Amino acid sequence: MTKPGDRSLYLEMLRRMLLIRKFDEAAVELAARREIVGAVHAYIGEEAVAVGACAALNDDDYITGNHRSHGHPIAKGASVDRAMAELFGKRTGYCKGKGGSMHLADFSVGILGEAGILGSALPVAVGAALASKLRKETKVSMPFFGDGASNEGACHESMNLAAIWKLPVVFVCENNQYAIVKNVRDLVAVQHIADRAAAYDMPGVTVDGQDVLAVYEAVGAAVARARAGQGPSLVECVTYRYFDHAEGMGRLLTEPYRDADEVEKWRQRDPIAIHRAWLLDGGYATAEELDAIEKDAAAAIEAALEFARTSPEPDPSELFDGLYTNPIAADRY
Amino acid sequence: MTKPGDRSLYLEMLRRMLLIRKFDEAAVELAARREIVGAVHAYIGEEAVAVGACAALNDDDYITGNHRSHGHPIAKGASVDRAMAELFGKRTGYCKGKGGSMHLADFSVGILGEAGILGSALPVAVGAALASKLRKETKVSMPFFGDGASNEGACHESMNLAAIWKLPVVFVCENNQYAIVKNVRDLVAVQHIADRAAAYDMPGVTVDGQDVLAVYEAVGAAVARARAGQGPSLVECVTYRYFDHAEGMGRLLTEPYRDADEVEKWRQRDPIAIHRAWLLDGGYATAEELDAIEKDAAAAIEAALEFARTSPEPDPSELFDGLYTNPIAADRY
Amino acid sequence: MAELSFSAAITEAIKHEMRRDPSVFLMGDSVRSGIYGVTGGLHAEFGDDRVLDCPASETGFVGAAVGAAAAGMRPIVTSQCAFMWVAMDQFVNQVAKMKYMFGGQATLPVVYRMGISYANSLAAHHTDRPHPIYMNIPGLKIVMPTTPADALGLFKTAVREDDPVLFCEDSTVMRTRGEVPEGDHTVPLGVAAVRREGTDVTIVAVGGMVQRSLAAAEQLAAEGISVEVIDPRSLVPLDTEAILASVAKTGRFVAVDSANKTCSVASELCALVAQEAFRSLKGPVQRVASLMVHPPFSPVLEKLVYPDEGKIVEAVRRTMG
Amino acid sequence: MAELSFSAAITEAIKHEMRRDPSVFLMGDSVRSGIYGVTGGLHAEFGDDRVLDCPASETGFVGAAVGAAAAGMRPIVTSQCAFMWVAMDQFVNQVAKMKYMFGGQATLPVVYRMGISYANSLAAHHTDRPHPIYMNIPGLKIVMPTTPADALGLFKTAVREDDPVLFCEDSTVMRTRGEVPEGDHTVPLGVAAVRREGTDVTIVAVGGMVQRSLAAAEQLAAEGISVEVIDPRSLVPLDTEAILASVAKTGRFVAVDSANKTCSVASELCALVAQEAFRSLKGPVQRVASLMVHPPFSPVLEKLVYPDEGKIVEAVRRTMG
Ligand SMILES: Cc1ncc(C[n+]2csc(CCOP(=O)(O)OP(=O)(O)O)c2C)c(N)n1
Ligand SMILES: Cc1ncc(C[n+]2csc(CCOP(=O)(O)OP(=O)(O)O)c2C)c(N)n1
Ligand SMILES: [Mg+2]
Ligand SMILES: [Mg+2]
Repeated sequence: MTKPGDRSLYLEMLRRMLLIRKFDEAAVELAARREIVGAVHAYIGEEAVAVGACAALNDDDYITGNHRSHGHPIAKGASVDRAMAELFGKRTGYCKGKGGSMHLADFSVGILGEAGILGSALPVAVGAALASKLRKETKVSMPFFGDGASNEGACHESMNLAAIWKLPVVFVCENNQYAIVKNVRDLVAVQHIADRAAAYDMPGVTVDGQDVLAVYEAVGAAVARARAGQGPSLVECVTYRYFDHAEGMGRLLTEPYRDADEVEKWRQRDPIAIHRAWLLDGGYATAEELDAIEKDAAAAIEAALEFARTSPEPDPSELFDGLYTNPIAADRY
Repeated sequence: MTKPGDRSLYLEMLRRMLLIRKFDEAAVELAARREIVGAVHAYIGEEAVAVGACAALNDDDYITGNHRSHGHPIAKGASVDRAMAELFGKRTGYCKGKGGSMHLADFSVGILGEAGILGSALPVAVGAALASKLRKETKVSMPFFGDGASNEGACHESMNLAAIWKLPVVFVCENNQYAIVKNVRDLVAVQHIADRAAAYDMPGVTVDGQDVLAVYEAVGAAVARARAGQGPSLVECVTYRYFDHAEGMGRLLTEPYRDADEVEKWRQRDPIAIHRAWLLDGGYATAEELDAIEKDAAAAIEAALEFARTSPEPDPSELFDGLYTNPIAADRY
Repeated sequence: MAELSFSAAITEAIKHEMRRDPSVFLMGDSVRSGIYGVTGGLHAEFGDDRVLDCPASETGFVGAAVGAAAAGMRPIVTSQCAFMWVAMDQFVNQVAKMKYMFGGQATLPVVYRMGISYANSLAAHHTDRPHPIYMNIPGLKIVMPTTPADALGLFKTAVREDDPVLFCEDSTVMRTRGEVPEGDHTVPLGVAAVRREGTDVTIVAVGGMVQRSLAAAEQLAAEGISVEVIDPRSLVPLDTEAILASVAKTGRFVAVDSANKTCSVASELCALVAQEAFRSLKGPVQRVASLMVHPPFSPVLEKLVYPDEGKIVEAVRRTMG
Repeated sequence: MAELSFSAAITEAIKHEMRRDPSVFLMGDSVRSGIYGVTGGLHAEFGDDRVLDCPASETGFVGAAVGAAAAGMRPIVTSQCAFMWVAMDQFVNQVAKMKYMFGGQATLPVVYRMGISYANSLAAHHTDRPHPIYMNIPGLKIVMPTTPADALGLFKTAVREDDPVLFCEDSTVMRTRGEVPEGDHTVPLGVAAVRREGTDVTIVAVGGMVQRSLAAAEQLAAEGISVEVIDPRSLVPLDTEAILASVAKTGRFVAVDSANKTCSVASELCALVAQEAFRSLKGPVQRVASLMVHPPFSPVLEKLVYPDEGKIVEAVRRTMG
């Protein structure tokens, strides 16, 4: 339940959604003009999911992400400076330039990293939850994954393991209804991905992923359950990506896969606009206050760009750094 | 629905169950005294599953099996001679000695082979069903797998693929309640493995696996559905293995995993005894007739043993045979 | 003779084979669309049943393809090697073993198109070069063309093969353009191509390394070192005779491979030559392969990982010296 | 000095490390029971939380182990290499890459016990020897002991390592008995053991091949050929110095590996020696490895597949002649 006393939380939600939006607007632009290289998968349109879900977590709880994961770390509290620097492959980036866009991580705030391979991080998230349980801690682990990734075997195994071991895991499925160019209806046999929770005797709910508070409440209930030792849950957030799968991919399409109307319809349910309106309606803040938050977010991303651009490239001597904790003469092999 | 007119089918069911029972009694004994080598996983106690399920199939329908798979090919109509010879590793065996106990196959009657790796044959079975659908045939594909194997990712992927493509697959889960020494309760989160069918929007039923007619009816309904183009089903057959996981494994146990009472309780529900009683009760045959069937089955296994024992070993020159259809100089590499 | 890109040559081969044989069909992730190149547009001609989009269930569809092959179809599966790790059991235990284990009963005409993508700033999860790993597994045939003509000819051969073929598509050659013969052009497996003749050193280079080796050879020619460059075209079967014959002539050997160095194709070839052409060798064999580190995202770092012209030139000099 | 079997030595090492460090725990298929040997009985001492049976969900539990390690635990995972193909993505993309890809943030103290079972008539699905495949993947450390003392000492080192270690247990040495030092005996990674000194030929043999090579050496000694047998003990890191020093002395080299020959450790070692010790070589390097075929069930056929004393002797003669 949302409480009037949570004003600062509600404003912080807006701020983080705006940070993600502006971060990814910048990322798409940078990629389009080849100022950054590699793949960029924009999270634009889906911000309420990461922000609502992470708002239910503590700093020392764990998350893992996927290829479309600039939003998750920002929602969890990562620095936009270091995230942006990573997109530039700079030494000041979270992964010192080793990871790039698809592999942000900040272990200091529980972000155990992102996987470019679908489903691959789910077992890792389950393992973090296992560690939490074995040490009698109450840390919760939250893997984010897409509708497409839900078809990987790793997903099944992870859910069953979490269920039989009653681990503190909240599986957050971001059903943006597409896997690259395929509609979820053609790839998943059930109506709601949350229906699959029944196969593991765990709660499964489908929630409006454009409503940050709805996500926050559904995920919050699952987190509370997990923290109380009652085991895992699956929360499916129905959302939408405004852009094509990855920057530049639109040009490669030989057949359209969705129509402009559909995109327009979803843009009318923009998560930031919805939350902004709710804040105004509820009298939580004035339009000026919200505009100021937006301006601050824009400034933070400008600063992040500046930070990233002026940061040094990694030095060739750093190539092998981080491969092992206790290095071997890897260049010998 | 069983029909009185199916007498010959009911008798054939008894015969095949007896063939499997006696085949595996022989196999266990052979393994115990090291007349045959390798692993032997007895199907004893579970015969009604393979026989009831395969009775619902045509010769050109497909099955795949697992490590505990002497029963499946025999139920599908394979020759006990060639199956036994394969357990002996002889050239006259189904796989010319290359496969052994865990890898029987007889493509001529749709037995696409058995996998020692849990879950590994399920995608293959799905592929056979895909071929059937693409060629507009009505052949059905039936992978057999255990409660343990149901936790493999391959299982999830196979079921979802079959469901979205509406393939003619009948997934037959042999829930003998144990995976080696672990009870299904500790490994699977749901009460019934059939409950997992809900995750793929396909019918899932749990049936008494000791009652060959119950299996036949449940599987028959699923086969009819598949043949009619209505897609896959999951049939869970609850059964029990009388012996330990594999011949010789009992000796290695450091903790008991089930108690003698439980085994005894299940032995009271022996599938062969149940079917025999039903045949007598229903007046389908006299005790003498049934004894004769049993005697014939015993004789067939004796003959198979003789065939296997007197068959030649493979010749060293055959080592590379069958590796490729269009051979390369594999010994060159 | 038409000029085609490498990628368009594969499209041509697929079309040709699908028209020729109704049991040939295409399956994989997003094959209807053109987002991974090559297969876009085929759906319009061949329809739903022959151009089948798959969910991200690689274990499922890699295995389904070989199952369909066992049941009489001839599937062409499209994917990236980076996504095939999740399906590794199906390659090892079904695709590669099924025929042998069942005494030869199965016939498995299936082609797996494996995109091998590197030098793209896609970071470690999307940048594998696992061909040596597949070479360690008996029962597979493995092709790695480097020219449009070979891509066309080898692809058609692969589809007509009755054994599983991994058709490796090196991302660094996908855009190469070149002449492609008219007619039903095919190229047999197991026959290497000599890309440049030479007398002082033999280089055998795999996939995209052929181009870099030719560039190195050019540079070395200026110094008076005559380099022969051999493109094996298929890794299994491998044209060992051509390789050994060249070394018998030159007496010096360099193997160039984009894969991680330890247990690479470069290692395999050097071992082969040092074992079977030892008496011809006038200098140490040389491996030029990727450093034993994951490809980092940073372009500044990533380019250090792979063999390049400079490293190849150095290796040739080492074996000369 | 106590006498222990190889298998009991691992049990001792696990017990020792679990007593020493509460963050060490055991997980895998049927680890409470003794059915795969080694771990039976540990549950009685350490209880449910530290001896965790897993379902047949290898992708799940292989990944969960590395996730638990990233979160501060020190898991020991028990399995068979034959069952690890289904979890290959977790090894390649998480266990091996996670630390590097995240710029070194992760610390991953996890040991994977890999049973490498062969020569058991278990047929192709249960008879893999994939260690060269894992060697091709940067980021892993790989150990393969051959004596009870090394099993004990290397296992303890593996548990204390802050990097992922694959601890390969060759089924053909599990029953070997031998002396094991008292006290907190450990063996460092990357230091080879000379199992027999010799002057004419160097054999480097992996795992169970050490015993077969020693037998061959014995036989050859009678013919007046003096063979040095080196057991690398860990494959990553590899003691290349010891190997090259031995070849510098003997001038002849044979590598013996149970793996499939193409891209095997034998290939890797021969390439290494032919590249770096070429000037010392007096004869061709020799690979003795498994034939490129799947292990058939038939014992008559299966034994043809692996290196044996006879094949090793022949290889030594070839390099001498
Ligand atoms: C194992 C694997 N298979 C295929 C891919 C290629 N791929 C990248 S993203 C993607 C679609 C993912 O869809 P979804 O999980 O719904 O995430 P979204 O992109 O919609 O956020 C695919 C198929 C991959 N990265 N990994
Ligand atoms: C992928 C894989 N993991 C583990 C094993 C080891 N194993 C062999 S049989 C078995 C239990 C199988 O249980 P179930 O599927 O219920 O079949 P059952 O033996 O009960 O008939 C296990 C874990 C295996 N063969 N393959
Ligand atoms: Mg999606
Ligand atoms: Mg079972």
